[in-house]
Amino acid sequence: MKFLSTIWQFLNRSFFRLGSPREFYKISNYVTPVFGLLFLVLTLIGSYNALFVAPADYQQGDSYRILFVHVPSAWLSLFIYIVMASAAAIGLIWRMKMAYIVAICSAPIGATFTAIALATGSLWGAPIWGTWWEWDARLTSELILLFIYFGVMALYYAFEERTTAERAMAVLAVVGIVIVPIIHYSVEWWSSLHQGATVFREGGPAMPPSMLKPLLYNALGFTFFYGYILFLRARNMVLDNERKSKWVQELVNKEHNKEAH
Amino acid sequence: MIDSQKAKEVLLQAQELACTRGDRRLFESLEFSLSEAECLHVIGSNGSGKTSLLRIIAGINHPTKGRITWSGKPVLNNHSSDTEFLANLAYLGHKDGLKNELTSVENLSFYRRLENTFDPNQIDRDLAQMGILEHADISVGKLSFGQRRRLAFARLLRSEFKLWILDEPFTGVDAEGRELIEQICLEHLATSGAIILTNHQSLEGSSLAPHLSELRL
Amino acid sequence: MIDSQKAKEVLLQAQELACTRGDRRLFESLEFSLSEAECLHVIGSNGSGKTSLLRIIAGINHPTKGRITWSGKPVLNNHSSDTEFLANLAYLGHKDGLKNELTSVENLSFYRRLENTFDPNQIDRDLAQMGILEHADISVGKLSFGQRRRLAFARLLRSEFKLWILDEPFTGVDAEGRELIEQICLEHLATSGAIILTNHQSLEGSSLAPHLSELRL
Amino acid sequence: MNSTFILFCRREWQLLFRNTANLVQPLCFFVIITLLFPFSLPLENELLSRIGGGVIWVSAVLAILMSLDAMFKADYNDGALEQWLMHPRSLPIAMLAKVFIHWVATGLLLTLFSPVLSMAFRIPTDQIWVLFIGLLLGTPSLSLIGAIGAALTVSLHRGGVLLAVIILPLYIPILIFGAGMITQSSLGASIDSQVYALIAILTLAITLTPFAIAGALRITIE
Amino acid sequence: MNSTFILFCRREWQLLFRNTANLVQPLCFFVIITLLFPFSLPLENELLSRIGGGVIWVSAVLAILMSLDAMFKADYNDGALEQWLMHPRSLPIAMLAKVFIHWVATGLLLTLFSPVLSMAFRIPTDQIWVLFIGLLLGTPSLSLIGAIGAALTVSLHRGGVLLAVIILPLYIPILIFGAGMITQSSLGASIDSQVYALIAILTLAITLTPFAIAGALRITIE
Ligand code: HEM
Ligand SMILES: Nc1ncnc2c1ncn2[C@@H]1O[C@H](COP(=O)(O)OP(=O)(O)OP(=O)(O)O)[C@@H](O)[C@H]1O
Ligand SMILES: Nc1ncnc2c1ncn2[C@@H]1O[C@H](COP(=O)(O)OP(=O)(O)OP(=O)(O)O)[C@@H](O)[C@H]1O
Ligand SMILES: [Mg+2]
Ligand SMILES: [Mg+2]
Repeated sequence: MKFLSTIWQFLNRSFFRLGSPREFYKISNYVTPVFGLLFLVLTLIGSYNALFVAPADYQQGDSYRILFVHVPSAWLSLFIYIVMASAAAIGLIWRMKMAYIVAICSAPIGATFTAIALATGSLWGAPIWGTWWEWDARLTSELILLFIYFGVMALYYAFEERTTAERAMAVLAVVGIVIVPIIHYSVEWWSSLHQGATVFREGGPAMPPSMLKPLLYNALGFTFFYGYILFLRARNMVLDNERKSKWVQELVNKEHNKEAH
Repeated sequence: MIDSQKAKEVLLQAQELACTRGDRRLFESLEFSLSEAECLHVIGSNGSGKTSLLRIIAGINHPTKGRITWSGKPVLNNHSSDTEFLANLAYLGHKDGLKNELTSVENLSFYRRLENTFDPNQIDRDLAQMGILEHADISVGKLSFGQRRRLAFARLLRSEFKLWILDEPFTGVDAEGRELIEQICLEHLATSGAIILTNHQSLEGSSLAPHLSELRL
Repeated sequence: MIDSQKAKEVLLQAQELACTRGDRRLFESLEFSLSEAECLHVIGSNGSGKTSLLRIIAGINHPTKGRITWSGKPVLNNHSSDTEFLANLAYLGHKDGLKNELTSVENLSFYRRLENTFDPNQIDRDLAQMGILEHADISVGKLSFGQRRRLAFARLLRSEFKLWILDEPFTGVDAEGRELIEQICLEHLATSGAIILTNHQSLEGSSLAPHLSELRL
Repeated sequence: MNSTFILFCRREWQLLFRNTANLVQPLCFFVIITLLFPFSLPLENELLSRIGGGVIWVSAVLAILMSLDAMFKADYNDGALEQWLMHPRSLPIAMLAKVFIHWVATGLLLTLFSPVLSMAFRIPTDQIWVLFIGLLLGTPSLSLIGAIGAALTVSLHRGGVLLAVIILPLYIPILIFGAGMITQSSLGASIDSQVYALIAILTLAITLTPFAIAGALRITIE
Repeated sequence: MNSTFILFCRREWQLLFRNTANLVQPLCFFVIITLLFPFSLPLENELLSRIGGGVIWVSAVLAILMSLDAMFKADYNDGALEQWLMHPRSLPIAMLAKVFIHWVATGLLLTLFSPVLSMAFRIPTDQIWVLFIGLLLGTPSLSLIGAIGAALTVSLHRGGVLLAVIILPLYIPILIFGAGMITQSSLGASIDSQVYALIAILTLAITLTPFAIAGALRITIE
């Protein structure tokens, strides 16, 4: 019991430590390059395997290889939304500055991945379904996700006062979470052109390991890419938001001195 | 004056209050307390943060730092669920919360019902007291600036609020109306209420003077 | 005082002016004239029709009856095409015509351009004179009530309007700002301008006193 | 708590009738949008009756959407919202009352009117019922969800279009179920699943959105 | 006179960009309305491509309509309109400038975007051009005529819907010609008469509506 509570306290502390912009900035100094590196390595391995190692599909030939971009981006578009909405909720509940920053920095990245999923899906659909766009449940709900991302960003930038902007954005982000299950289950709830769950399904992935492996590498690589960009953007935002505070001033002075020498 | 107030109960206390709007620090480590039967006159030049302070006390804006206590108990950060404090609080700012489409009587009735103090005869008497009974049945959008301010003030009559927060209550009212409002404030103070107000002219010469304490921003 | 003004040119004359709002007759067969270097103080209790009168003179509202002449020539009924009169007229009411989204400088520049008197340095100087240069670059929506009133007033500086119509110009400005505005009005009067204003306090003691004439509604 | 609801309902109702135009406008708007389509499409009865249900749903959504902007604007501008925020009475309940009257004046009214329009589009009688039930179940959710957007954008100068941008994506699921009912029933299939979905959305909306609306107002009003 | 135009254009442009959301919102709105239809109609490609042109036109009309309400509202509320009324500069010219920038931010932008949407509706390429030209000629008239309605309703509290009710009927002729072009061209017929009609409406609108707008403002502002 004591052990558990120690763990809980540790988690609690680190959670709130990350919640302080200054601590976040310190930690991000180390984490950002690591994420960048992991992204490069994983994506390179994944892409090499995807392009040269994985066999051609017996039905689709080589065109299926777009899967290695499409599926990770589609997953990420959902994953990032979940992260964004959770961060927004944390911000609203615990009034944590960092959570809002994470949420608002995630939005454009999520929108980009959503756009990529839509674009690659369309490209793929053209040869497979004979059409690049169909008003089908999966596709349209993914499009709605894109609009929700846009709405979240538009709302944020519509306010002049930052604190109001981030809290208003957070409410919308939390409310918009309903779209995520709709996208995920759309293929089951409605008859759809799009194929059903292939990887995360009961009874294991219905995919040969030679295809699955590069897919997972890429998915992980893309996730680190998200983390990398997120940290980069969040660092900038932290500096901008806290530009009046002492520690940022000190940081600026230090940089200044470095340049002077 | 100070002696007589020491005996009274302290209603509101602010500790270390700080407020930053945009890049400007308006005030910092502001401390004051307000007792029963006290009228706190917040003084400051334009843009010194009087309205911001009043709105922070009313819970509409949030302070950058600091704490407010009401009868010794700290007021919750966002006020929203602090019903005891809220029930004791009336705020009258530049915007008055009156509906242009409704008549004076309807507007006042709504607020009285909200506060569970509704009584139709009383409403007529209150409007008469503020000198706007004549206009009771035209829609508020057609009232003159000063008539509208009088109506907004009428809300405070016979209500159970202990603390009145008044942002420039005398704007737009004529000399007679001003006296009237001062009189009403006096009565409120006499029933051990408290007032925080701003005004650009000094109140030293007014009938409120014996109860006055000043806070300079 | 009367003697010295007889010599001056009569700028504005109102004849038989009447105004009815709703069922109420506000004023009837109102007559007055305004000469150069004269400041007409319209006095009346709340709801007596001061704002209505000012808006009628400015051509925003229409009188029920009566005529207005400007330098001897009758002003057209709806003012709209009477460019000579309009070009000489500035009206400052409770609403100030400032855009919340734009900064002080941008707002002022727009009006200066409209009046063909745009000069960026001048704008800075005018804002400094009104004591709001510090806030020149935040959007007007964030200004305090008094700062906003000051900005609205800044429009009148160095403009070619001969007649200023000011509805309660001192609302919301602090003591220092009030003095400033009186000073500016004095300068305007000194350059043979004219002012019509309303104010709930008497202006007898103010620096405008020598130019004052009163109109009771 | 109960009386807060009634008090606010009363007030909104009063305001609604003070300007009777308010009452008929959303309805007129609904009718006009619906009737725009016959002007802009090739005139074929068969085409009209096929798209009629969808058009009526889209028009209902748009009519409600356009009335949302005004929902809190006036109360914001004259400071009434501030006063409510400061009041010890339950803000979510008060807002629920406001939304309820809004729905009566928009959603309910146009639902009651929809059968007439359906006839103009030559929609078969059994589908008119489907449309009616769909609108009855769907429009309250539209008002409730829309109110969140209205609350979030109340302090913005040109909130109207932003409101649409943030709210329409959330309306789409309701639209899909509501209009889907008509397509389904025209194929002779069961509409139970859509009805259940609409009821589920409505239940969720009634229980959760008042808090979201109140929270949004507390955030945007400063 | 010329400089009045430029002065007001400049100001509106500034206001537009002060809040970049203003710029993208009508467009987003247009896109979203257009996309509502596929959700609410039976999914058949042939049906979509037949109604696509009409739907895009209706969406454009609605997008412009929804942005009209805000056109004069802010200027009215803060007293800027009063000041203009009182100014010797030509009010019609000033209003023309205001409408012009409004059109750039709404009509022009969504015209430029219409080809993309047309593709989503599978409208054939030659008809995409017809749609584009129709929108380019029609949307300025929509902004101009709409501004009259906006001016007439500016002093009303819930003007938004009333505005729609009085303006939409005036929009119908433009809609008929604009959407008619597409129907005509899909039948292989000439679209000249519609183009001439739209040009004629536009010419009339540019020359006459500024005076109507200015007159309406003088009437409604008291
Ligand atoms: C514009 C068109 C498309 C869009 C918007 C789209 C969207 C999505 C989304 C959102 C997911 C993630 C679903 C989830 O995790 O719940 C996904 C997964 C997937 N998509 Fe697509 N898709 C499109 C076209 C295609 C096409 C043409 C194919 C191939 C025939 C395809 C194959 C897949 C596969 C295999 C998965 C992984 C399924 C899984 O295991 O969950 N997609 N797509
Ligand atoms: N549109 C209207 N319809 C009916 N009555 C109106 C209308 N507008 C104003 N009134 C009435 O006209 C009277 C004069 O209003 P006005 O605003 O001119 O007064 P005022 O002298 O400026 O007062 P204050 O000192 O309060 O500013 C008021 O009694 C008001 O109720
Ligand atoms: N949202 C905001 N963003 C930035 N600055 C703001 C904001 N709101 C207010 N301010 C600034 O805060 C300062 C104080 O404003 P406040 O309204 O509290 O002043 P005040 O003392 O009431 O002045 P007045 O006597 O003019 O009413 C002003 O300088 C104003 O410009
Ligand atoms: Mg103030
Ligand atoms: Mg007045």
